[in-house]
Amino acid sequence: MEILVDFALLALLAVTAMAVVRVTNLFAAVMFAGIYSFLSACLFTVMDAVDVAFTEAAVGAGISTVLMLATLALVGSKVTTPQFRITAMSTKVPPRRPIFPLFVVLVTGGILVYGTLDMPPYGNPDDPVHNHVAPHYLEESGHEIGVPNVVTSVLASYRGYDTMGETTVVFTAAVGVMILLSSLRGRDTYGQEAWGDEKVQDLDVGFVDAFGEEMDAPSPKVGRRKKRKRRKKGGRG
Amino acid sequence: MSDQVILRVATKIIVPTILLYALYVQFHGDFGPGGGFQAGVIFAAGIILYSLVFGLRRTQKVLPSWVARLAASTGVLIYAGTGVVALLKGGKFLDYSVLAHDPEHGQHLGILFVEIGVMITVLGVMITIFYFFAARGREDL
Amino acid sequence: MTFVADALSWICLLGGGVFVVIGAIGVIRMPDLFTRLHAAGITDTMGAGFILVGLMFQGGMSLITAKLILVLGFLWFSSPVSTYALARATLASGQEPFWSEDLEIPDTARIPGMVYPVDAMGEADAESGEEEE
Amino acid sequence: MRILGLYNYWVFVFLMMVGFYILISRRNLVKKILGLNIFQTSVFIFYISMGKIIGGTAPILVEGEGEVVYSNPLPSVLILTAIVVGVSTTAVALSLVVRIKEAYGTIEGDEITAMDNEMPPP
Repeated sequence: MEILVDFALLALLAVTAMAVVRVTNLFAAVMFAGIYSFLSACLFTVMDAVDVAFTEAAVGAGISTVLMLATLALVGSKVTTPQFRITAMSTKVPPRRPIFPLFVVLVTGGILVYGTLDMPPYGNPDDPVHNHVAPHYLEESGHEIGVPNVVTSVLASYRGYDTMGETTVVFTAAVGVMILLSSLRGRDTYGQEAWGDEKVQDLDVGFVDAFGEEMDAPSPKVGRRKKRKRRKKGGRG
Repeated sequence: MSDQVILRVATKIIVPTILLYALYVQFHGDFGPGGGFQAGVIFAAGIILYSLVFGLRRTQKVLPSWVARLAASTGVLIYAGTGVVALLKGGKFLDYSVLAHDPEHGQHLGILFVEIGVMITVLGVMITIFYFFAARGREDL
Repeated sequence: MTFVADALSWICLLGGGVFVVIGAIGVIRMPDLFTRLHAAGITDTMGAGFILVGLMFQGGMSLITAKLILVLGFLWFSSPVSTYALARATLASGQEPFWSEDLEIPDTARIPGMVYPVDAMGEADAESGEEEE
Repeated sequence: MRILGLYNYWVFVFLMMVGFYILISRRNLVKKILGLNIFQTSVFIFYISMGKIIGGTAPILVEGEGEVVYSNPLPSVLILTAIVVGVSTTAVALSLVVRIKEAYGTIEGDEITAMDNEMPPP
């Protein structure tokens, strides 16, 4: 029975991943990514990793999706495909198909599949993974730590250094986001230093009228040139 | 979104439940699935739900941005501080056995503090990141 | 006693599965978002509800059953609210439900041999419009 | 079991390659981040499927039930922290995307390259 569930979940995962590739609207792609996270959480439950499933359901499907949607609110959710833009700009350029990426992916995937042929059998207790430190954790943690959940005792005690490093990484990521998103609210402080206050004002107007409206206009070329000019003007001053 | 009566009432009931559940996950982590990482994320999800319905300004009255930032750094401090306390008590860094008279009791204590540190860091980080994304491009906040 | 509990639990689990399948069919076959929500709501409330009740029979009088009751209460509270919020958001974004006179059932979605009242309504409307002209 | 194991690994390779394909063929930066996430999750699945023991149960110790086979807790621990770190780094990437959008007005990779090279786009 468990194997059937496994098969079904893996198939659904593959279908969802393909949907993320095919969908052109970013909003829909983000939603599919959320579904993908939930499905992988189900798969983790089937594979006895309940803690991981819990985390994946809370983080991957919850926080990650919310952050993606917050980003989409800022950057817009429409993808202009290269194909569309090229035909809009010039009719001479031949249609571009992603043959080369497909080739690279197929070759890499083929090599990886060849590699899996030497993998130890799935779920066998004699695999090398299960015979190194894991038996010690499972047998000794009961009276060494006294906490029933082995994952917690390994996470917090045996591998406390690891977890401390990860916590620091999470903290550093927050610092990175703060640095990236807090320094300017619509104003470029770098530009302020280099070009003085009034030029920065000019640049701001340039950004707005170059991209505020012409993002939707059929010919993006004009807008880009305009912006280029403004930038140069700012640079000279 | 202030006219959405049903959403507001439902959120007022759901958010405390979520926060309580986060604490349950935190302190039940020794006996079942759960722990600091999950608890922090669930707590942050509750706060994010509140701010999605009631707006960022009201949320930041409840939990100001500096509190979230302080939490993010305090958690790491608690974690590393547990290790330093173990060091001062004559053990190795992050060796909890020396924290109490009984090694097993010491391990319990150490895991409790470490998990609390992880939870506080994760919730602070997630809320901070959400605040910065949500406040971006809005001059009024 | 265990036999009765097992039988009840199986009935509930299968019933829940049936409701989930009905919800999935509805999501695929319905014409627009509002009717799809109507179908998807059944998955959250009836489908998941029956499955949880079936699991409660398996759990017996224990802590597991108490937790399942809590899960059920939370689900029954939150999923209608989320469905409502989704419908409101769709309305706010400018998408209106299909009214019955606008509804055109595509040929692929028709069950053979079934009479659809929508067709009669559409014809009546068209006729009355011609008369007025 | 051998077939199931290989099937498991093949699906993992497939998911990884789907993520890789999104990463190298799509120009949209948000789409690229989604591809990275899929790639990442496929690695998680790979780790967890290595830790599974058939007939085992979740590694939460049960008192006095005789011989119980537990699955390997070590991959769980590694992946548990990796997921949270993954979402943090995703947040950094997304904030970079927001800044790029504000500076260039677009999040399409080829348009950004064209602007940087001061060339008309292809």
